[in-house]
This record gives sequence, C-alpha cells and structure tokens, in this order.
Amino acid sequence: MNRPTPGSTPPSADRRGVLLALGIASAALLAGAPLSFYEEQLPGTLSPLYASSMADHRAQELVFDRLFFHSAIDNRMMSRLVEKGELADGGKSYRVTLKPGLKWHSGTAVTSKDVCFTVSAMLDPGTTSPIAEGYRGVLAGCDATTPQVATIRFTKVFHNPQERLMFSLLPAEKFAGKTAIVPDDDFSQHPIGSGPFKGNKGRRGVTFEAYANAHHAPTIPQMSLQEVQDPLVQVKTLQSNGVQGIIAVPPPYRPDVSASDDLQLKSYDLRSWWFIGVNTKKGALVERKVRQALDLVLDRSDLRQFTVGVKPGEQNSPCEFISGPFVQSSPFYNRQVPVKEKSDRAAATKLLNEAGLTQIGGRWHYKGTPVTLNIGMMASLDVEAPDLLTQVGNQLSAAGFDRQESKVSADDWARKVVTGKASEFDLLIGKWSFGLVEEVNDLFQTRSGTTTGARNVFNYSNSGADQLMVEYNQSRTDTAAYDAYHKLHRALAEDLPYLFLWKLDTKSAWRTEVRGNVIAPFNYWTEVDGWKFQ
Amino acid sequence: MTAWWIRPGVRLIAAIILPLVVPAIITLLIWALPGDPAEIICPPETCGGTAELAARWNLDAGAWNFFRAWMGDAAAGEFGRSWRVEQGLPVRDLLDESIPTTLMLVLAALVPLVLGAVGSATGLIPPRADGGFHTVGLVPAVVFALLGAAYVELEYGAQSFLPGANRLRLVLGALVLGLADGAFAAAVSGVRGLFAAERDQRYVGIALLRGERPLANMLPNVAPALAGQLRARVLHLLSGTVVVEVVLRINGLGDLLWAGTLLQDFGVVLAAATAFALVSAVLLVIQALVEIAVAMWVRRAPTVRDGAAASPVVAA
Amino acid sequence: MLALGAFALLAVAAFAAPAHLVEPEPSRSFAGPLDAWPFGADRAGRPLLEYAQQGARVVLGPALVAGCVVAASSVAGGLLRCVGDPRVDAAVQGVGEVLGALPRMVVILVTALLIPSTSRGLLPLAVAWAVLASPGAMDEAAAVAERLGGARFVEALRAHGFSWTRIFLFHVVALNLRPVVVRQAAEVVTQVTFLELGLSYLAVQDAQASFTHPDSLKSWADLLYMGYPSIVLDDIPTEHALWTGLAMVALVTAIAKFATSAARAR
Amino acid sequence: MSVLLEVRGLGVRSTERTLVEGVNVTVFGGEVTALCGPSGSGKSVTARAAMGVVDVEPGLFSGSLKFPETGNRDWFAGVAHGGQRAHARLLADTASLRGGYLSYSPQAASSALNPGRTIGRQMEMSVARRKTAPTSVTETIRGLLAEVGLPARAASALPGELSGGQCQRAALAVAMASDPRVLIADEPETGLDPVLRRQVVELLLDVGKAHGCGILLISHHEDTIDRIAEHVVRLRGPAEVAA
Repeated sequence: MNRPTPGSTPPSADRRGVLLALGIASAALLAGAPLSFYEEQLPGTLSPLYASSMADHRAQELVFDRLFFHSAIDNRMMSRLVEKGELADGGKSYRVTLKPGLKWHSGTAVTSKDVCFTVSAMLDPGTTSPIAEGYRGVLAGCDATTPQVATIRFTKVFHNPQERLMFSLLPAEKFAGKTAIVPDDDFSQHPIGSGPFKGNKGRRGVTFEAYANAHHAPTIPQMSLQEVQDPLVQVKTLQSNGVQGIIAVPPPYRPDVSASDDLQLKSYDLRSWWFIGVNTKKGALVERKVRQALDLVLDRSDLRQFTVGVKPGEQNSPCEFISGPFVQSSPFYNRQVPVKEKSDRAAATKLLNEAGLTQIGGRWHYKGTPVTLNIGMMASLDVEAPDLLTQVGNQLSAAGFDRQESKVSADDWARKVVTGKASEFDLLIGKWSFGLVEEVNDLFQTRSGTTTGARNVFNYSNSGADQLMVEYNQSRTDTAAYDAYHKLHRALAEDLPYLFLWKLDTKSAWRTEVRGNVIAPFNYWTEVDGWKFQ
Repeated sequence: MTAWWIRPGVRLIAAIILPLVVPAIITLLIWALPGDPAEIICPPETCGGTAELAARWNLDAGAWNFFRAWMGDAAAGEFGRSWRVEQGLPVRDLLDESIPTTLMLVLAALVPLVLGAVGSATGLIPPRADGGFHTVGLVPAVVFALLGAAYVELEYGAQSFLPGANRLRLVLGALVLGLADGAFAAAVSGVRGLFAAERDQRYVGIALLRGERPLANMLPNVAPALAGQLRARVLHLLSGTVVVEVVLRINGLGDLLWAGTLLQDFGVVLAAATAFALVSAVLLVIQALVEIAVAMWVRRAPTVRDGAAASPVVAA
Repeated sequence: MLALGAFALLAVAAFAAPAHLVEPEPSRSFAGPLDAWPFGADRAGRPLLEYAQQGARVVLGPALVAGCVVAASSVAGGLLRCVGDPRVDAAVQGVGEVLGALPRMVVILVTALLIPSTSRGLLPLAVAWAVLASPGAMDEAAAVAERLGGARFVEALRAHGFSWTRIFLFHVVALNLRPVVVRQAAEVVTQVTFLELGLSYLAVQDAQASFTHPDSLKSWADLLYMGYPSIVLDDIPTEHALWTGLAMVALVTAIAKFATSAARAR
Repeated sequence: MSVLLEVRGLGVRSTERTLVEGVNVTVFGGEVTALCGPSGSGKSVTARAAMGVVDVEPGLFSGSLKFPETGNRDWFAGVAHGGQRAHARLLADTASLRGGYLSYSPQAASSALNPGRTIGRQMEMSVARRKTAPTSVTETIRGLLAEVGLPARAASALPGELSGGQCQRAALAVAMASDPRVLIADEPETGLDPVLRRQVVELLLDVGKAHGCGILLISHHEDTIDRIAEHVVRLRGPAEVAA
C-alpha cells in the first residue's frame, strides 16, 4: 500500500483504498444520468389504494395526483386538478370542475368519469383496501354531470370537506369499468396516473419518467429509486456521487453528511413520535401507579444518548422529548404537560410501594410473584435507534424488573399489534406517524369493530378519554379541536397507556447539485415540479 | 449382491416424487400456521376484505383444493400473481428471470470447484495446499458477500443494476459461493479422498505393471461416487444461493425464496421451492443416468460364443 | 486434546453467558481489546466478550444436537449395511434419496416459518439441517461398511466367536466407522454454525427479528455486523469486533477439524 | 536358447534400508526362472524393477536391464541415483514393453483385476497391445479362455462374478492375450488350496511354454520351484546367492 503524501489525502483515506477510489472514478461517468436516490426499502406497490408503508406513499406521490392536498410551503389546501370546487346540497355534496387539458400518462384525457370511478372503486366492497374502507364512512357516491364536472356525495356534512377528498385519482379506462380493485393487479407494478412522472416498478428499483402535462412541468427528466438497507453504504455512495439523494439518514451518520461540502441535510417532517405501549390489562400494569412508576424509571436522556447518539445538552438535537401523543410543533400538543427527561428512582419506588408491589432480593414482586416484563419492539426501529430494545430492558432491569426482549417483524406488527392481538407482551416499543390528518382517536378510543380504536395496541379503554375524543370529533372550529386534544394529552400523560418517548427527526441528504428541493411533510414529493438537478 | 439397477431406480423414483412432495409440504404448512391463510398473506392492515381475497387466491376451499388447483395451474406453466413480493407481477415472470440467473450463478460457482476437483484428482494440486483452502473456507459466505455488495454499490451507485454491474454481481457471487463456507476445500479434499482410496486398490498398481494408465482404470469405477459428490456439491451451492443472492442482491431463486418467506407470499414460496425441487430432481436423474451409463459401460464385453448360452458365470 | 480443551473453553463460555448484556458504560465506547476486557467493547461500552459468550450459547447446544443426530444416523447407516438385507437397503436409500434431495435452505426457511415467533430458536433448524444431512452420512458410512465386507465381515467375526454387541459396537462402530462418523458430525457442527451466522446476519441486516435466537441474546453475526464497516470506514473503530467474530467461527471449525483428525489417528 | 531378459547387479534402496543389492536375473525363452526367498527379501522389488517400475525413494543405485531380443539398450542407463524424475522417465520409456513384450500375472487375482471391466474387455485391451493384430479378436479370446480352462461366456463376466480359482485363470488369460515374450508370474499359488495351487501352476507352465515365453516365477514354495524351474535365483535380503 502506498504511503499517502503529506497534506494531500488524510491518511485515513488510504485504508478505504480501492473501494472508494473506484466509486469516485465511476461517478465521473454518471453525468447526464437520471436523478437517483436511495430508500431503505422499495415501495411494495404503486397502487394508491394499497399503500401501507411510507415508501409506498412517497413513490405514489410522484405518479398520482391527489384531488386535494396541503401545500408544502404554506399548508394551504390546494388542487392541481380542480379548477373550481364548491359545496352543494347543503354541504352534503361537493361539486368539482376539472381543469381543461389534463391527461393520463396513457395520453387520454382526465374527465369527471375518472373522479366518479375512483369514488365507486373505493365504495365497492370487492376493493379489499383498508384505505378505501376508511372512505366508505365518508363518501356516499358520485355523479359525473359533464365531462368536466363531478358531484361527490358525502355520508354527512363535514366542516372540512376538502380534507375528505385527498385521495389519489385513478384512471377508469385502465380498469375497463371494473370497480373492484385488487392488490395483485398489474396496476401495482405499472400504474397509469396523472402525476408529474410515469412510474415503473421492477424487482430492484422504480424508474420515473417525466410526463409533461397541463398541470405538471417537471424539469428533471428522469428519476430512479433504489433500495439499500445499509445506511453506511447509502452515505458512502452519496458522497462518491453514485446517487444524489438519501431519503432518510439515521442519526449516527448525520455528522458525516453535514461535514461534507457537497451534501445538504434537509428536514423531512414525518410528524412521527415514539412510544412504549403499556398493556393496561395485564398483571401489575393494571395499576396506574405502576405505569407512572415505569415512566419515572425510564431515563429518556440516557436512552437517547446510547441509541440515537444525542449527547446531553446538545443543541439542535434531532430528537425532541414529548409528554403526549403529538409532536411539539403541533397545535394539538399541550405544552403545560412537562416532559420527563431523567429518571427518578426514588419517586418510582414510592409509587410502586403504594401500588402494593414489594421488593424482594432487589426484584419487584406483585401479589407474591416477581414481575417479568415481556418487551417487544417494532424491528425496523433498530435502524434509527440501534439497540433501543436492549437499553430499555437494561433500565428496567436496573430498577428491579425482570424482562424478556423480542423484536416484532413489520408483518406481525400489522397483523397482531395494530389489531390489538399481541396480549402476550407487557410493553411494546413503536413509532406512530400521522397520516394526512393529525388524529389520534384510532390509537386511544375504546375498540369497537373497525369503527373506533382501530389501531389501539393493547385495547386501552378509558371512558374519560373516549369522551374527549368524541368532543374532538364533534368540534366545528379549530380552537375547539385543539382544546379537546389538549385535554386528551393531559389525561393520557396521567393515565399512561403509552409511555411517550420522543419525536425523532427524519433527515434526508441531497447533493448540492440538486436545487429547489422543497420536501413536503409526509408525502415528500408534492413539490417535485420545482426541483432542479444540475 | 444388490442388483445394480436398484440404486439408480430408486433415484429416478425419488426424482419424480420430489416436485410433488415439496409443494404438498408447503401447502400443508400454510394451513398449519396459526390463523387464516389469507390473513397471513395480506394482513388486514394492508388488505381489507379477507374473505374476497381468500376466494380470489383459492384459499377458501381447504388445503387439498388449493394444492390441486395450484398443481394444475403449475403444470400449465401458470403460477398466478405475486401477492406480496412483487405485488401484481405474474410469478411466472419472476421465475423466468430467477431460474436462469441462479443456474448461471451455480454453474459459474461450479467452475472453480470442478477445476479444484480435477486438480486434486490428477495430483496437480498437492495435498499440502488443502490447509490453505480450509483457511479460506473458514470465512463465512455472508462476510465475503457483504464486502462484494459494498464494492458493487460504491463502484456503480445508482447504476448498480445495469447489465455490467449485474455481471459483476454474478461473478462475485460465484466466487463467494465457490470459495466460502468451505465449499472449495470440501470439493478438493472430497475428490482427493475418493481418488486416494481408489488408488490404494490393488488393481490400479497392477494395471501399471500391465502398461495401462491408472486413471483410465479408475475413472469408470469412481464415476458413480463422483456423480454423487457432484450432486452434493451442487445442492450445497444451491442452498448457499439464498444468502449470497440476498446479500449481493442478485435476482435469483434464492433471493425470491427469502423474500417470499419473509413476506409470507406463499405463491412465490411455492413456485420458488418447487423450482429448487425440480433442479434437485434433475440432479437426481443425472446421477441415476451416470450410474446406468457406468453400469452399461462396465458390462461391455466382446461377444464370444462356445455354443453354450451366453449367461453370466455365477461364482463357483 | 487440543480440541477437547477448546471445546471445554467454548462450553464454559456458553454456560457462563449472561442472559442480558451488562449496562452500558459510555466511557468505554469502542474500547480496544487492550484497553478493556478481552476482545474490547461495543459502541455503548459493553464487553464484546459477552457477545462472544452469548453467541456460543446460541450455537453450541443446537450444533451439538445436530452433530449427534448425524452421528447416530451415520452409525445406523453403517450397521444396516452390515445386516445386508437388500430390501432394507432399498428402503433406506429411498427415504434418504427424497430427504437428501430436498433443497436444504428451502426446508430451513419453511421450518423457520412454521415456528411461532415466541419459541424461535436454532434447535429446530439445526435438527432439520441434521436430518437433511443424514442420508449423505448414512451413505458414506454404508460405503465404509461395504468396503469392510458388509455382512461377510460380520459373519467372519461371528465365526471367531465374538458376540453381536461386541461385533457391532466395537469392531464395526468403534474400530471402523469411527473416523467417518466423527467427521460427518464435525462437518454438521460447522455447517450449523455457518447457518446460524448466515440467518442471523440477514436478520440483523434487514432489522428483522432473528430466526435463530431470542432478541435479548447477541449472536456472532452481531459481531461481524458491528465490525464490517471498519473495513470501509475509518471513523468506526470496530475491527476488533470483526476479528472476534471471525475468531469464534474459526474456533468452532478448528475444533471440528481437530476432532476429525483425532478420530482418524487413533 | 535365447536370452529374453537380463538384470545385472541390481541395487535398490529405500529411505530405511537397502532392499536388494547385486541381484542378477536372466530369463530364457521357453524356460522358467524362479525368483525365490523369504518375505521381505526383495522378490517383488526385483520383479518390478525388471519391468521398469521402481517406486521407492531414493530407489535404483546400481544395475543394468536389457531385453536382448529388442536390442542392446541398457534401460537402467542414467537412472541410478537419478531420483524420482529418472524413475518416472524409466516408467514412461518402458511403458510400451509392459503388457506387450513383458506380461504380468498377479497373485490373488480376484483383487488384482479391475472390478469395473469384464474379463473379455480386459483381454480385448490386452490383445490390442500385440504388435500384429490377430485376424479375429473374439476367436483369439475364445481360444485363450479355452486354454486356461474357462468357458467362453466368462468373457462377459465381471471379476466379482468369478470364483478365486476362476479369477486366477482369467488373470493368466489376460496376461497371455498380449502374446508376450516374458511372462512374470507373481506367486500364482497365493490364496489357493493345495489342489488348485498345483493346477494353476501347471496351467501357467503349459500355457507359457506353448507360447514360447520365458517365465519369471516368483514363489516361496520350494516344491513348486524344484519341480518346474530351470533356473533359480534365491534372495536372502540384501545379499544374493545364485544356484
């Protein structure tokens, strides 16, 4: 191996050796190549009705237009498809007039028939989509009056009707009039949309080709999405210009990115927060005081340091503690409820004793038997906060609780945890991302069929909290809605069906050659028309 | 003495049974798993309307009906659509891409093994080299594969799935498969052991005294054992493809099987596993054919008549 | 002797493995093998020794069980050939043929699927692997018995007046089958180790729950995963984790190799 | 009486000891030369060296080997002290003689015949090594089988399908099929019962003499030697005494 000449490359570069040198050499060949970026996983489907992961939502935003959407710049409700929208039928219908000249990627015109087809597809029980199922309680039908005008009927009067119409538009012609849309349709791989890009999914990536339209004029001709799980490889390839962007950079790798002049770290607001769900139906955890004690036992500051890597007192930390089920920047967040950063063992011990637990040989016993906590964690969290599961276990063990730890796969999470069937666990570490609407009712409301509490992890039930959520539902003004959720925040912070941990920033990294890259919350690519590459 | 045709015969029968047994076991498994099969495949979080999906995927009329329908379709080359791995893509398309890739990978990995085997059989590779091979074989395939994957990604970046990069993946995959996890060492020492044992047989030394070449004398006698070793090696390589293809992201059968298993996309698992079983069955057939061919070859004799019926002489 | 010693070391390490890693000690983050404990520490300052021990605990038991299964079937294969009944031979071969031809990784993955997530472990996978490896082992042992003379060898010893037990256990198994039985068992022990490593690694890489061990335990794959970035990146000083992981694998392989040569030599 | 094979002053050494030293062997056409001596006295080493095969190290250190009917060449010239490479060259040079001019009939023939070839096929290959091809190969084989007392159908049998005595006859037939000038018979009596032993040796003598071969008989059965050998070479370890 050659000795590095002093002052040229740092000696450390020497060891990276051939790998990086070759990477950089080949990057020179990439001029004129499409804009490429990495995700941790590829979208499972490009069919909007079957989106289940964030990768799905993001990729679909490039291919489809949603009828209405929030601007990423000023959060205003907007539409690229609708020229004019008005309430009709005393607020029970909404009449939309489409802009002229809109085309599908197949070249045919977007008409009011497509709007009504999308509504009918979602209402068809043969469409086995949970997203469609959600709309079945909102939408009642649709009439295409003229090729440009469609009237969409609601099941009841809503105070924010446009927010109920944020679905992606589907092309009627592609389905030949069949409104039952199934997940394993070819549409999932090779969809036809009206969005800025024509999408094509393969086994190793998705390609997007710009499609000039009356309502879209993307300046980037081609994009390519690939999957790399190892964040290390992602960052290194970005540095060598092998790709131009990474959707999510885990905290440990961020210093490496910000140190580079060629790269920019950009915030991607996912409005997601981390929690430890507590099984309020099991053993000692039935006691509210025990839950409060656990909340005091956790040292969030240490957890954050040892997993995410945030040092105590660090400025601009990517990880912000929360005391309730909202992120701090949300208007729903109740700032009156303080966060607990450090543990308070003495207070916890006092609470546990009050709850009737006794400490024998250093271990806590409930009704004569030692308390063993079975802790599960959504497996994918390991990427962003490596080792979190073990660290939580460590803290509980140090406080006198025996524990078992296991990771829960994404499928098991969807199948068992979200549906409230994971009763074998005492604690479940998870992450919640708000969708288009910042609502938490599904998480905390008493479960009844599919209508309420559909994502209530341990089937938590509290009539007081239920009442506050009904209050939120019935609110007609923003202030009333904020007020209801502020009260809910406080109630939950006391009853603790979840121990609320933190909001962990998601950061993207892009090369500086990529400009004008406004990243929309949640859907990411909403403003892609304004992105430039070169 | 057992009649010579029994062993190849049993192998041929096993080759026929195998592609039936594998999908049957997997079908049973689908029903053995706790929970509704349709719900396992697509959790309610992702798909509502489980009953509709069950009917669509033939999962509503019991294991036997499902198996019958699947076998019938498979016999016609129709494997349905992927439910989770590549949602909506015909499984047939996935197989069409994966089978040639995996076969290419295994054949390429077989090249160093065969060269090593020939080298050790002919004595070109001295026994003292075995230690070195064993040391290389100590390194687990995952480690080699990982370095290869990082190398391809850094070298090609976003272009890492263009044909050039894919060829490099295949070459690296073949090297990893052929060298790591002791594959090469096992091939070399296995064949060496086989030939050494045969060389110790008296007839080989005597053949030398008759002016004949020992190798020509040994070859037909070790051929069935060699075919057995070859089959074992190929099976070992096939098993290894799962790890190597997943890590190096090669679009092969192993990768398909892993993805199908993780996502419980049984349509894909069934097809990929059956494809593996078919390859395995073909190997069995090849071994049986080699055995039959050798048995025929061994029995070649000039036709010499002395008036009596030409039946084999039984030991007196 | 060396093999026995190394094995005992590994067994003691596995037996003494803590059920959970100790509390983090940030001051010892990435401490090298010379700074703290043998093998050094991880990012949170926990000793890699515990990783190695837990890895041994994950692998050792199941690998040994798998080795025993293969050894037993290997012995059975050899003895059956000595009995010399062609029908038994054909039946054994038939079952073996189907089992042996099943693509191993397919069976392993399918077995992994079948096990409920609460009782995940290497043992069922190791046993499945051993069962699949058995036909090959039986075949080889049978070939050795065949070379001895099979049924004729037994008859000859009977003629010398030895008892059945002595013929089968001593003359056939202990004297003649021993090298092949030990080698087959040792091979399967290493294969199971590699299998665990591969599966665990894929799980760690995919941020999935492991198929082979409870998530509170660390496997040697965790060491490799922790260590490999050090090859590409300098600011992650984890070479010692990589070397520790590789050393553990090498130790198992070396034990297997020593055991094989010891069985052959005596 | 023509001299067919002549070994003079043969000396072969292994790493541990001297195997043979100063051994002289001459084989005459139509006569039997016996090579006898106790186990380990170097009978096999001498016979193998006479066929150009030296497979011990350091190997040949003295001697000459001539086949006067093929010319006056000393095949050992330049081989002594030449090591492995010289032995390999000697082996290659003499390959055309073995199985042609020289033929070898092994002891314990059932394990010496290739188990993967029929007797007929082995004879066929042997016949193919003749200088002049016979008009009918199958006829020749039939004739030879008849000479050694085997039925013609033995041609299609594998060695494993014959009895010990039959194998010994078959091996002789294979050895004779190349129509050799010198037949080297290595303890043909080993492993056979006394009656069979006598039969086999008589057969060897008859067949060999009928074809005009010189026979080099390796044996430690004194009675056999006394009965049939015209010339006897006795080996007693490294030293040799000619009678």
